[in-house]
Amino acid sequence: MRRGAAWLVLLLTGCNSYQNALGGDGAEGANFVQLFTVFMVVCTVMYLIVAAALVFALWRRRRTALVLDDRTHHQTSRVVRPALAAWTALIGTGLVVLTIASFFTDRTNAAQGSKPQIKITVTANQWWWDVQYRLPDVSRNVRTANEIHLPVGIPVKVTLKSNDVIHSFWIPNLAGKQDLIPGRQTDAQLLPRKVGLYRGQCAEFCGVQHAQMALDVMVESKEDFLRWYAGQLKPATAPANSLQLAGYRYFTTRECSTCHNIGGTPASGQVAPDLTHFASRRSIAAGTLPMARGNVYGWVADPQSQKPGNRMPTVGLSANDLHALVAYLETLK
Amino acid sequence: MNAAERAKLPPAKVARDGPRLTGAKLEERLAVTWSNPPGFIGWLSSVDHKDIGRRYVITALAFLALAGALAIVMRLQLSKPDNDLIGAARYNEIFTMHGTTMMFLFAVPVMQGMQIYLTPLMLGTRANAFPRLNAFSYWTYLAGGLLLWIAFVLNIAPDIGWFAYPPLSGPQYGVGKRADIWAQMVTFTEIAALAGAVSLTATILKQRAPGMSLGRMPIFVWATLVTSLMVIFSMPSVALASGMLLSDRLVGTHFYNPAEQGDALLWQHLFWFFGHPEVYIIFLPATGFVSEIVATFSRRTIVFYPIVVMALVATGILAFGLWVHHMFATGLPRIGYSFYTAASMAVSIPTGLQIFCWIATLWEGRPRLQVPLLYVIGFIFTFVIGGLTGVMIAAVPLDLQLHDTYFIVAHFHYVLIGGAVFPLLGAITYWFPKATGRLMSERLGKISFWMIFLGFQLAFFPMHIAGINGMPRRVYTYPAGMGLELPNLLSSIGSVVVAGAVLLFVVNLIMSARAGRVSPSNPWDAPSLEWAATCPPAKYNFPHIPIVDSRTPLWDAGEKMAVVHGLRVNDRELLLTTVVSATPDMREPSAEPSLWPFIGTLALTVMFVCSIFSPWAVVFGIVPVAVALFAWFWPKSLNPEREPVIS
Amino acid sequence: MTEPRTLAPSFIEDVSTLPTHAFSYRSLTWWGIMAFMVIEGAAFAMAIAAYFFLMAQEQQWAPGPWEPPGLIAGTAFTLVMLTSEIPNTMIKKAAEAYDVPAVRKLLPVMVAIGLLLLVIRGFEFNSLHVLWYESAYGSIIWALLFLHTTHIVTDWGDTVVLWWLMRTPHGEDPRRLVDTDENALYWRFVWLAWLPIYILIYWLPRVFR
Amino acid sequence: MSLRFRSSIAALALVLVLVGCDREQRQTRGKPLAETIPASASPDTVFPGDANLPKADPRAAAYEGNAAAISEGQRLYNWMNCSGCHFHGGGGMGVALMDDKWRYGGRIDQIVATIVEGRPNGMPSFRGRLTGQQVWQLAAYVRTLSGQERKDAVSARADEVSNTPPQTQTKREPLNPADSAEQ
Repeated sequence: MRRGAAWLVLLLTGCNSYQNALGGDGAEGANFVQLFTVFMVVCTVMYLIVAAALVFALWRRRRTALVLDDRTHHQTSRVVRPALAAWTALIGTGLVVLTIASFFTDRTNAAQGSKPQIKITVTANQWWWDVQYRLPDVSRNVRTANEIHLPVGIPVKVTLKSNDVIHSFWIPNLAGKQDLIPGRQTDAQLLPRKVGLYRGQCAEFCGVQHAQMALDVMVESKEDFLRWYAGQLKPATAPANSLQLAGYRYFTTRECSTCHNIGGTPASGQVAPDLTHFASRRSIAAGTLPMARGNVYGWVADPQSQKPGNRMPTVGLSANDLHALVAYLETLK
Repeated sequence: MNAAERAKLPPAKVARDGPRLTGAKLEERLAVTWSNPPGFIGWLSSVDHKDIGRRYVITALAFLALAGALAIVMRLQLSKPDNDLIGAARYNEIFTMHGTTMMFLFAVPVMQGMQIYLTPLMLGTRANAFPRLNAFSYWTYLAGGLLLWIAFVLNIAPDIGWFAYPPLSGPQYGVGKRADIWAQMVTFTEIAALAGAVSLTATILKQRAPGMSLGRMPIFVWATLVTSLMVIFSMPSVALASGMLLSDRLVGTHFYNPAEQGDALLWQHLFWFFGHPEVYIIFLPATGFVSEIVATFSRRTIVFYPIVVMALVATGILAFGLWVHHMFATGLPRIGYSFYTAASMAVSIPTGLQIFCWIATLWEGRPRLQVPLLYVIGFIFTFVIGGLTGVMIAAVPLDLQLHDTYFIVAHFHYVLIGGAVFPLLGAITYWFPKATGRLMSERLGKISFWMIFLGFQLAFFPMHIAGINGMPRRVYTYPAGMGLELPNLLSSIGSVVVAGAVLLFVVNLIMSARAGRVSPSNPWDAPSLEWAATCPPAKYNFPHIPIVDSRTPLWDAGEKMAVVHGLRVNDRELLLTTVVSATPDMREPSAEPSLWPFIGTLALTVMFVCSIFSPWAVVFGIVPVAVALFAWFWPKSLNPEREPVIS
Repeated sequence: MTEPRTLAPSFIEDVSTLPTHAFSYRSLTWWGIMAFMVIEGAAFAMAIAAYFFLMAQEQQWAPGPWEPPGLIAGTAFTLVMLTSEIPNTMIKKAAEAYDVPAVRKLLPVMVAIGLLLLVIRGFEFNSLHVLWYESAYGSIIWALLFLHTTHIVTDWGDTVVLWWLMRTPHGEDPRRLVDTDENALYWRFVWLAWLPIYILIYWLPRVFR
Repeated sequence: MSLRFRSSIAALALVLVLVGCDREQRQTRGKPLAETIPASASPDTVFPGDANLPKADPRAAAYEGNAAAISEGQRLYNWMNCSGCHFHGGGGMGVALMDDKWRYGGRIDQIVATIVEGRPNGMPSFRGRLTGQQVWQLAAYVRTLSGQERKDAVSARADEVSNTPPQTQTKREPLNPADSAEQ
């Protein structure tokens, strides 16, 4: 009773659409919703049976004598034995049904990734995601960070790797999670069914900033996806005014380029997120902040106050350098 | 006369010319024989299972309070999105401390403490087997707990989560000595648990009252036997795993280094091979409490005793075949998962049968709704939810979504608090008069029961929803607008209610211990042997060892209690019986109080703490440990006294 | 709440004629020793499982540049261990026959054998042809050997103290003969546990090369 | 209870205070010290074997023997591809860092100067490419390669192919005479 009411109230008031296991916006996610419903029904029935039996057992003799009857405390009435048989049969049947349902759902999930049309490698780092689209033609590979674009209705194979510790790749709306384990390679299959914006998040504790290791997932129509992909293939926008130029100079010659790469410029660091199309993304620092001028200022000026312990040092930029850098970064659409 | 000649004599001819004692005179002599040495040294030397058990329970409750306080801090941090009450690093330390303390320093030890206290009383014996080992078990546990909490105070607490997955806990990413402190704490507590389990197993197999065949043992004792065997089989696994982690961190071995063909998953296999049984090591004693309480408060024997016992044994065995269900997301071969899904679901059969037997017992009996039974009812209502969510996450497709989210956090709190802490609180209320001679206040007991029961639902039910709404576990903050605000706020409010209820329970404990109603020796009219002893029990437990001929000796005893006579009174002599049928077999002296177990623990502590810093500490540190152990085992001086006997 | 039933004792059985010591499973300490053997056996079993787990990570075993361990020291150790069962059995039999002088004579033999084994063990570590920090293979080989060495050391220490104890008047106490009996039992566990480890350390790296 | 409790606290506290708990303090923002490059340590003041050393830099204390700083340094050592030339301290194209020969001084501030300024025959300058804090962290790690740092602050190994003995076991190499004179 309390259980059901709580479910209702909380599900209705507390539902979000873009990071929700009951979203069911991908093939595996939808299978989850179905199987979860089956389990919920069976489990609720079982729970109600137990609760009713307990209440009835307590209520049955609540007013009878309070003195121990020495003669009867070993005897068992006739209904108990059949009840035990029925109960055992019920649990047994329930479990067999659930096991079979689970097994076939798992088989369906496994089969659905057999013919992927897009291959992506996602490499986890403390605490961001490196995303690389792999094509047979290597020159058309695209590298981005903390953001995945997917065309709707097309099966995708995601190869998962880790550069440091164990992480877990989880986009609840689309599919279940899969760990990224250093020294091992794991796979996830995604088949998005609905256009929309979803959010993924690291689900295995991976160190101090585990909480802020998110991933934006855009499921788009095929045309939108191809347009985005074409945009990503282009090198970075060249600086257009002197302020942007100053930012470009600072970026490519100073601390930034030691770690970051910007395609088409001398900045070629490989250990931090690729920033070639930085300004086109939805968020900064693996979902820590939404993409906005103020946030870019805050992040570049002092990343350690925004996401304490992350790997980007606070450089101590002068005001001029900061203005210039932000101006340049904002051009990287 | 040398040993060979003496042994060839028929035993009955051994000279006995002591006085035959009975009544008050006997009790006086026994009290002298079984008392501790005076003063603080005597306190440290105690090997009395009741002292050890009580210390275990009180220490574990203190750790519960500490870890509970950390839980409140975490709930405050999570009560609203983007909160900055405590920072990320501190939060990670706190959840690690909370989980580690609850699992290793509260749940397992508190159950073992209850078992150590109750088992010899339930079996009708005067002490447990290997009492010094038992004392050593407690000191080692205390040392492990202090190590962890002193580290926390000194700001070098572990921050790697309670299951410490490498590489995060390995040499490169587990910076400093934090992970080493965690791993050494595990070593301490696991030595303590193993020592306690060995003692309990031998006690149960060899020291039962005459006539208490295996089929007549109280169900709690069965649960204790199964649990102790599970400890014996599972703990070596985590000992090995944490030993390998320490050596990776200290001397650069490569067990968990993939670059040198080690494997991070090796840890997960070894850890969960221990970690899953550990859950049942916590849960099975709780089902033992439930069976005892249900029988007493329904005033009838448990319905289908053999089924309940078989269920305990089956759960104990199945528990070793489930560990992979903690690793469904690691990408192991999919086909193997089906086996673990089936095995995990199969565990619900013995548990379901136990629940049936309890409800059937209530149905057959005449339930008295006193506080211990209220906790049992709360347990069934709560635990079954946890059990059913457990069935859900046994299914691979469901687990891949729900694993490592707040759904799991909700699940294991339903199982561990609903399934183990509720029965524990009931059991404490139930056996409190046995330990103190006074009854706990029924009124305060009822208030705290309702607060904890309702507060618990408020705190943990919304976590299911938070998990489904995409909240991973172990996050120190979450963004607004994801549907997480309300569930988290409710959880935080609920956690404060639970904390208040636990506080009220402790107040009740303290007030009742001082000024509660004085208890008769069998206040609940219970059937098992511990209630044949006085409240609180004398140091020697029973003036005469009882003879048993049913599962409910006190209900069936009639006017007189059948007992044996002929045990020594000037020596701590125990009656050993045969393993299956419990026929009297031998008399053996039990160990005297000794300071050496305590000194042994001190030596061990020095060795373990120093071995965090240098491998040579193992080599040099073992010497004082060995000296302490040999002094501990050295027999007391030969006793030329004649043999006075009881009765 | 019923009144406490005061149960007066009714004396049914006299246990004063029961023995105060017995060998094997009748003894309480025997159960303790068995439990510890199970604990240590489980630890060995897990270490062996870890060995096979790590072995599965490699193409060949012993991997890479490492030669399999040299056979001489390990085989000598195994032979001495197997031989040690002769005096061990003699001690066990003597203890069960209450033959204290024989036990006093034989225990130093076991002490000497233990010492010899520890010396050979030193050479074994030297003949592994791999160091523990060189690869996971080296780590697990060293771990197995180290784990087993701790058992040799503890049982040797135990035997030394037992020898000392048996030379005192305590040796006349039949309960100490039970201790001797159980010490001999434990030694059987130590050498039985060694046999699979010997094969894992010295032979599998040759077979799967 | 109280005595036992107090004595264990005292014993443990002693051990832990001796190793220094601030040794694990994470400084994420390089405060409160100003993170600039030591002015005194420009190339013309440091000569091979020169006894004319400047005073030790006060910032050294915040990094030497600090587990968090050394760990960050270890990561940067790989990120900056130091191992490309120096390998894991054994040397190759670049000089060996595991031995006792320090051409430009083995004190932490001297190593900082070397990293910042670069040195002839191939060692590039990282001035402006790393923040001051990063350089100090890197230098703290470099010192562990020859066993200069306290063993309880270093990690035995990294999660990588290793052909050197564990760093917790590295023998402490003496610094060259000029430096030892200073100490």
